[in-house]
Amino acid sequence: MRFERREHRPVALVVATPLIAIAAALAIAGVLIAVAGAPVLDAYWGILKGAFGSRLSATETLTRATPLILTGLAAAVAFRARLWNIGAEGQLYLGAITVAWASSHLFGGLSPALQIPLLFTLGALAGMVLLLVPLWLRLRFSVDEVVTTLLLNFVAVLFVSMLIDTVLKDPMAFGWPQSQSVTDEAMLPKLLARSRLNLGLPVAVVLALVLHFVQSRTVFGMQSRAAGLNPQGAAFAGVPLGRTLVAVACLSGGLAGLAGAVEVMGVKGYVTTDLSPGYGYSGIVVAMLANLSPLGVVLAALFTATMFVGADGMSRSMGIPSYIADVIVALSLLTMLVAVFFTQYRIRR
Amino acid sequence: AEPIKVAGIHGSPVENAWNSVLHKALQDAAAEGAIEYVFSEGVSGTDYPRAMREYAEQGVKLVIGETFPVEKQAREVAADYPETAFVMGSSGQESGDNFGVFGTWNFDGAYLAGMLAGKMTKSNVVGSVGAMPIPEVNMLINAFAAGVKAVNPDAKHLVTFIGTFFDPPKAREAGLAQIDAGADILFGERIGTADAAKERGIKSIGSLIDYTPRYPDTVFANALWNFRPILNAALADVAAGKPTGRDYTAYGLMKEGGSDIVYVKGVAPADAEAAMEAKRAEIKAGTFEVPKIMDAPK
Amino acid sequence: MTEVLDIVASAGLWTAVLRIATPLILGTLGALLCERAGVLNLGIEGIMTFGAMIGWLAVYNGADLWTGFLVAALAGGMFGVLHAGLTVTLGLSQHVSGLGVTLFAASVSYYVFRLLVPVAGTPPTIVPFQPVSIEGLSDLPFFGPALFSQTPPTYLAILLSLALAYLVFRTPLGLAIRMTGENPHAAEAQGINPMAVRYGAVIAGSALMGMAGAFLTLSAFNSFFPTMVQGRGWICIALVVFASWRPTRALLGALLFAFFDGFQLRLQTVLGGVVPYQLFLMIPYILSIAALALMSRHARVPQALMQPYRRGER
Amino acid sequence: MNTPVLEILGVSKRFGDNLANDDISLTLERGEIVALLGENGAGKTTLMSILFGHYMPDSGRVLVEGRELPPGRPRAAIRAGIGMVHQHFSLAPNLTVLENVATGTESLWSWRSRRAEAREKLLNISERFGLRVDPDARLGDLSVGEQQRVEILKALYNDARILVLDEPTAVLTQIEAERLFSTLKDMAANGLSLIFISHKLDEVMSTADRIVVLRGGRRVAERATSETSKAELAELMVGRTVIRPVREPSTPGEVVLEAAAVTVRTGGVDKLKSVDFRLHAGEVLGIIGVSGNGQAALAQLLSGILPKTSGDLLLFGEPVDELSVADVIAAGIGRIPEDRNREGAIGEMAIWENAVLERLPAFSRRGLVDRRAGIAFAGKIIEAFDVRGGSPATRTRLLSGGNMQKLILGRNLINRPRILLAAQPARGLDEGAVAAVHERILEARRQGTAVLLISEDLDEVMALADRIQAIVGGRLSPPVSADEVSARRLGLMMAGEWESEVAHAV
Ligand SMILES: Nc1ncnc2c1ncn2[C@@H]1O[C@H](COP(=O)(O)OP(=O)(O)OP(=O)(O)O)[C@@H](O)[C@H]1O
Ligand SMILES: Nc1ncnc2c1ncn2[C@@H]1O[C@H](COP(=O)(O)OP(=O)(O)OP(=O)(O)O)[C@@H](O)[C@H]1O
Ligand SMILES: [Mg+2]
Ligand SMILES: [Mg+2]
Repeated sequence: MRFERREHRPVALVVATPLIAIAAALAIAGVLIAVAGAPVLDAYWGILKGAFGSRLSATETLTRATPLILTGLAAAVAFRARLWNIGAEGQLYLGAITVAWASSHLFGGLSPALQIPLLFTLGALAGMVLLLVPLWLRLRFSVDEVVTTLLLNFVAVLFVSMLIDTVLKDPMAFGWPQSQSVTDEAMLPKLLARSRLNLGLPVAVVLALVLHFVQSRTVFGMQSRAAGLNPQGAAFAGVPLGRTLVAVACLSGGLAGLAGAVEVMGVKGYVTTDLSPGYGYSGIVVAMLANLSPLGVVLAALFTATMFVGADGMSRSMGIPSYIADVIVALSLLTMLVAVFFTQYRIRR
Repeated sequence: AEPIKVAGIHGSPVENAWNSVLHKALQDAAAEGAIEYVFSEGVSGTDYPRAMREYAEQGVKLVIGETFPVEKQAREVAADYPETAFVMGSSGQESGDNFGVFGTWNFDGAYLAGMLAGKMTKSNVVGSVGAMPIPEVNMLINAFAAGVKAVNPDAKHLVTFIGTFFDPPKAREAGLAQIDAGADILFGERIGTADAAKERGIKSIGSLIDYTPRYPDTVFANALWNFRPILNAALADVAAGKPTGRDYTAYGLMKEGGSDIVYVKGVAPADAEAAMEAKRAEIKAGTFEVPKIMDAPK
Repeated sequence: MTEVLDIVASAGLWTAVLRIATPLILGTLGALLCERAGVLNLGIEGIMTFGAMIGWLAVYNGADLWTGFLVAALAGGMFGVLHAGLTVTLGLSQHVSGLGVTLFAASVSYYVFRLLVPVAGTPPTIVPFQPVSIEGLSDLPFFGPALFSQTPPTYLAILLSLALAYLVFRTPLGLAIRMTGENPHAAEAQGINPMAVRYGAVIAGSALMGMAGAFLTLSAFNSFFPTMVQGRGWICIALVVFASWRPTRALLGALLFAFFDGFQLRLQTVLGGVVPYQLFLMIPYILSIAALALMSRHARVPQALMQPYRRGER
Repeated sequence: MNTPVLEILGVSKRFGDNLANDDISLTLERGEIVALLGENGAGKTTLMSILFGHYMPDSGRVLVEGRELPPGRPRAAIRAGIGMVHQHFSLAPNLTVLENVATGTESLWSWRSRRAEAREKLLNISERFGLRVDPDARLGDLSVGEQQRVEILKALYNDARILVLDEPTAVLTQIEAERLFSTLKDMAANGLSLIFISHKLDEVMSTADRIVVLRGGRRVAERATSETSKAELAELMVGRTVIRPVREPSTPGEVVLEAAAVTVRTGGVDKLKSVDFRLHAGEVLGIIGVSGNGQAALAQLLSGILPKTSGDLLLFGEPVDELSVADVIAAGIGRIPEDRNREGAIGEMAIWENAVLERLPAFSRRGLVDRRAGIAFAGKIIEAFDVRGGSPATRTRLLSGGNMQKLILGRNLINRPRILLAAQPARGLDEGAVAAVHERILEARRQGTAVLLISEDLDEVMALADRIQAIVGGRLSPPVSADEVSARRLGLMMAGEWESEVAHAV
């Protein structure tokens, strides 16, 4: 048996395989749900209700998708240029801690209209800086960035943990390791009252559109793709490799940093070391599911958020262990990856 | 009366000692028919506010939980659901009519256990292992140290924080490190500490729950915390339709029956036990107050 | 300063170092074996969690400790089959699939644990491995207790690192594994089936990861707690790099890191947290990155690491 | 009659819609050397891969000494005594020579490697066949020629009785290639049977006993070497008569590019040492030399990839200091890189993208790529340069080497460059493709383009160049006129022997 790359992808296949994948994931999860003694069909219905059944669940699904779109974009831009940024998690934390600090220490009295864009920029900058380190190591010492970006995640989280334990610790938090809160002016406006849905979502979606345009239409988009696919060939064609990779790294790290900023300014208000339930890592999977297409990232992030929020809500309404939510997300990610593969390859004897 | 619908939202797995105290109290209340209990565990900070909202929308009357990592959002949720009472472990203040808070004040027991330890130590070194220097842990460890000093001013007190709430093997390592540094009685704020004591054949003190059955020959005393008084007070408020936006911490104090020391008699010298029992009576009578020191112990 | 020296000179520290290092040694060897064959296995954190859970569960249900270890290894191997299926057969991106495996293995561990072990209060316990003193040797001053009063899995881990070094560098199979990690096409041209080698390495490596997790619940502690692996798997990934893919250096790297951790815990008892503990925890990561930068001139990274091998594709 | 050592019977293999091998049969006698000829993409490598078990045939059988080989099992092929030297090396640069050779030669379940014995055996073989290597050298540190030796040693180490070499000389210098073929002949005389693939008809004629020609996946002819000629073979391969074009006399124009004492240093080494040359409009200046003598640095310097360290460079009479790729393109310099797969094209991108990538300023406005113009441009190239096998939207990887080369030529020549820099433009191409490429280069010369041709191939340089300079160790000889120079003299120049005599500069 071997796999042969498809030159053409039948539309029916592209539509059918993800559905098969979801069905497969749910079937496996169904076994686990049945083991817990819950009615499986009701549980499936519960997932749907948990994700979209009410105003609350729908807004929660969108809220959770927001950072995933941003980290998914971060991974997608980088991967397209073959810059293996596995460090979005760390970049997210640096972006978060930066805005937490800057909102009170730098931009104290500024109006939201001024402050929010400035904070976005700073958060993005922080993410960039963290990614430029491994990029420098790669350009200067040809150190592979997969491992360095992965390791820097832990350094970044420990660094943030140290800051919120010491200099940036919120004195009002009774000793809990958490950063000072961002000011009220820095909090992102809510899109809907009585929900957590905030300005971050449209920002993320607009960025996806912009990125789609940049990648498919601009000189930079074409050059960065060339640099990723064949650096030597790109250099020969006059693509400034270093500069292109730096630009890609800035975009990718910036998006990840922005994800942190949005999470703090839109949802949480301050930084703790459990700010992100692995958004940086999930972003990689999201980007992969989307086949690295920016618009696909929006859909893949929505899908991932739906699965999680739906299954989480289901576990509460059915009274089965809430860990089932992560199980279902993991299963659907794995089956979806396989499905994406089969839209690109066919089996040959 | 109709059982009151109560939801527990646990930020950690319910094995975690602190959560297990809440969980057990709620399960007991449910078994007695006083409440109907549903719960979620291992709820991350990101998901916590959603869990609160979901339970509120499900018509739960009282939500019990912990909001340490999500103080700001938790109050927003409470404001959005005025019909639901929230009584949460928190380091912040109560807010509105329906957001009540409680702290974990089992330091009285720790002080008393310290009095036993101070008399028992032969090396004159005792140690405490904690997760992180947060106020409730600090108060506990400081009270233990104060108890030791009260009966043995020369004793040395070692403190180690392991930097995480969920790493029993690491707590055990921290305990072993203290034993290596001379400690012969360990106060274990974290599970795992007593394992070190057991391995080296020394005595240990537990916190929050009764660890003696788990480590029969090792843990001789525990600074228990009982959640029932707090729960009962909150349930009474809910049943009476009174606002729950208040601080329930005091119900966890020893003189309210919310905390106590349990210990294996005969392990500590008889005079030490007697002195301790005398102090215990004073605390219960309200004539002695254990110092509340929230700063990180040194 | 004298306190610091006292700590370093204490046998207790060195005993702790070996103990803390054991899960790291096993996990690092597992990750190393996978990577030598060209497969990055980021499933390690989840596989360790599952190993910790299932090994403990087996013993809790009456199996003896070694059987528990074996069960953990087998379970790890099962996840190895999953990871290999995704990355070797299908050739999917290795880091993505690894992250997926971690998420899956960890969440399934918690779910299964909760279903099978309904708890109130602290989780139930088993009787873990006890330190075994080696007659005569453990009475030696200083080194005796440090080196020769560990639990059996620690000795096993050390033996395994030597055995793996032998396997990788001194046997035909080891050469086949290395060749597969360097250039699977070349391996195939020499009559080796690179797919089979990768499967074998990933399964065996994942089994070692399962054992690394089981050490936490069968020796370092006596019960399972969700989330108790606490990033130890990621440290192993760093240590593989630090060890430049050599088993004996992996042993040293794990000991070095364990030293910093054990030292940090002891330093706190005398200095009371003057130095933020996070700084110590950063050490293995930063050292690994530095090691990478220094090594890069010799670039001994397995050349086909993370490159899928598809038969008949060029 | 005794059974042939190797029989391939009716082998067919399909890739997607492409029938790569169509019912091919072939036999090999003991001690015989058979050459396998065919255009790029004719199916030679595929056939050999099936023989060796890399690919599963769709139908057909392979018999070694009368016994059938199980399909798709390289191990079985090795056991049966087949050794394969691959078109693209399959070696591990991080391992030692000995490790590369010994991989897979012992039972995988043996508990120790017999390293001393392996080393002894390797040394023995390398002694016997005159293929000298250091067993403990790291493979990545060896030259390409030495790596080729290791590839052959690998096959011999496994006691191969049938040796298959897929384009073994594509990366070797002429001297290395000659040495290799004389070794191969000795080996055949000792009873080894050989199949080799080559596009170089001289090699084929001088080495093979018998020649099998493939075209479009079919076996179209078989000849004994003594009964055929280069011309006939070329025709059999391509299916029509191929004649390599030759330059006709012309008068060169003004100097467009001049280098005076230019030195290029990278990595602490002087790759070019004070070189001088002048390039005139309408002429071909050939730079001949054994690869590894600074050709790459020269090509990179003029492509805008490497900066000069010292000396003067004059472009159209203007001194230039630093050239970027963009400057070079803007100045109207066309570039054909030495390695088309690594430098010339980005395989995963569409043909049109590869057509415009190096001229993006001309195909974009305000940072936006003008897709429509790019596709039209690619269409024009495909049409004008007869690029077969794809539309502008096809992934470039799917083109064969020859067609990819035509695409690269096309994008450089279609707008009449003033200078064309052509590095090894016909390397690895079949006769038909070589003729096509040469024709394009001469056509450009006719139209007044100045061509700098860097090549290792003497025939090619003699056929195309007006003047020739040799490159040796980073130095350039003074130019000689192609009409006045003998092959012998060129050979001496390539060996660095020009400084003693007073070359008459042209
Ligand atoms: N791995 C593959 N996947 C798909 N198609 C292939 C593959 N390998 C070869 N082909 C197809 O088989 C045909 C023959 O290719 P092959 O490599 O055998 O040519 P060749 O004769 O060796 O050419 P060259 O002289 O350039 O080496 C090609 O036209 C190509 O379409
Ligand atoms: N992976 C592949 N899938 C499909 N077709 C392929 C593949 N690789 C090559 N081909 C086809 O193989 C044919 C020959 O390709 P090949 O790479 O052998 O060219 P080539 O002339 O040998 O190049 P080079 O001279 O650089 O070796 C082309 O027609 C191309 O369509
Ligand atoms: Mg070819
Ligand atoms: Mg070929």
